[in-house]
Amino acid sequence: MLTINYFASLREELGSGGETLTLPEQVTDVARLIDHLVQTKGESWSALKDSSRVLIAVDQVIVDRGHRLHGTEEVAFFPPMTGG
Amino acid sequence: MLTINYFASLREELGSGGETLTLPEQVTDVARLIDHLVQTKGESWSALKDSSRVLIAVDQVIVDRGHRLHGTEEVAFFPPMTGG
Amino acid sequence: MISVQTQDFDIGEQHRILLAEAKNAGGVATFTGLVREFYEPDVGRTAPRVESLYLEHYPGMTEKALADIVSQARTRWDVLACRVIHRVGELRAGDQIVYVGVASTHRGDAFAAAEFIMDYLKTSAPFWKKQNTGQGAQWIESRASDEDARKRWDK
Amino acid sequence: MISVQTQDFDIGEQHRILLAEAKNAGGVATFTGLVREFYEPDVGRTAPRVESLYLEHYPGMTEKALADIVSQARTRWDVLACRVIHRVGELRAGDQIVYVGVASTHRGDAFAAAEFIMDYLKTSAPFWKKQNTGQGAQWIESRASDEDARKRWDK
Repeated sequence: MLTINYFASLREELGSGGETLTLPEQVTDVARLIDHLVQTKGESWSALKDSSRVLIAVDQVIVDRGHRLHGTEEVAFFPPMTGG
Repeated sequence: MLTINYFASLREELGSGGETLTLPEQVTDVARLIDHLVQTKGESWSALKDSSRVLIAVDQVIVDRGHRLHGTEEVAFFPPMTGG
Repeated sequence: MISVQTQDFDIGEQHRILLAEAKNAGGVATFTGLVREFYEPDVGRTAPRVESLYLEHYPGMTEKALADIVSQARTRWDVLACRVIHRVGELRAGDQIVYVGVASTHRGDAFAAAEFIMDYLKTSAPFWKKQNTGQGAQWIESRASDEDARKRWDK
Repeated sequence: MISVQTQDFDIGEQHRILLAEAKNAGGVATFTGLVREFYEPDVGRTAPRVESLYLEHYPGMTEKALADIVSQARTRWDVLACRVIHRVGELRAGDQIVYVGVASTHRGDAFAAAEFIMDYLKTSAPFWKKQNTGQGAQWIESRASDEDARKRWDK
């Protein structure tokens, strides 16, 4: 199972804190995961495509959209950080 | 009257914390004051000539050896600072 | 030591712990971030008064990101001891949000490491601020100036 | 506020006073200098253990020089409040010597102003250290690295 988390403004925008899902075989990287989410969850999820507004972490490390997925990772989507 | 102060290693080297003196008429700047001190106090005072080892403040502001004197100032000689 | 916590912290106590951990330190540089009453955006407009601030974070990744930042600082400078505290949850104007303290043999290293940690923390640790003003709640947007501050260290 | 004093100071208390003076501060950067047990000269040699340190100063000029340094910092950066404490007299290894605290709207300004004040204080305020080791007492010589640190700000 893949775990997905959404944080901050993105969590509110999507109305979801996250989900778990079984990765379909053709979904082999983050970009394809986003396409899959748009198809299954709805058009709002295409916000995840905008790399200036949405950052991605796989297993708690920032990655880009080409990052490969095996299906057991923890994937997080969130806006640029504003701590400190 | 002119007030002279020596600080730190220079004070110990000269064996004096300072003095007051009436400035002779021909002593119009710091360089001439140092010459006057060497003549009246002794050869040890020529240490004051070394600008890398001895800094000078007139009325508590750092100056160079060409600084003019009127005879009523507070002149201080001291080694480079090592505070903080 | 890295801590992500809801409770406030005491600067004097942090200082004492830091010094107990550091042997023969020449100095300690610290930074404490506070909730400002008026948040000033990059583009000028009259800012509404901030009544409260909500700090959200990504548990687990936050600690990991902070540990990574501190370990980068340790490879670049002489760091004898280091403490990072970041608060989460509901805060009010004037409250302390973040503390970074670095003890080092040399003051230049203490300053550089503390500022480096702050600059990276702002842009690389998963915290998000939502402010509550008389005009409602909104998420604070990331600032180009913070990104620029972090990039300085790439040189 | 500038103070040249023999007594020790409390970091937590200084922090509280600084914040009381600063309105809408975004952060506070501080530096605290300590008496090191081993003084490390620019040229390498095995340093003797420091038992005590005597801080001499030039009363009157010290306060003037520190006030001038702080006022220069205020013209260069956004400084909401600033405190400088320098101790004089007999100190021991591990004792606090100096404190600089700067509250500012922006963290970059707080860091820069605090480091500027420290760098100038080291080379432009009339303090002199004499250390007492098992091998006798000697005046500490000024360091080229401190002069270099100050010159960075001339740019």
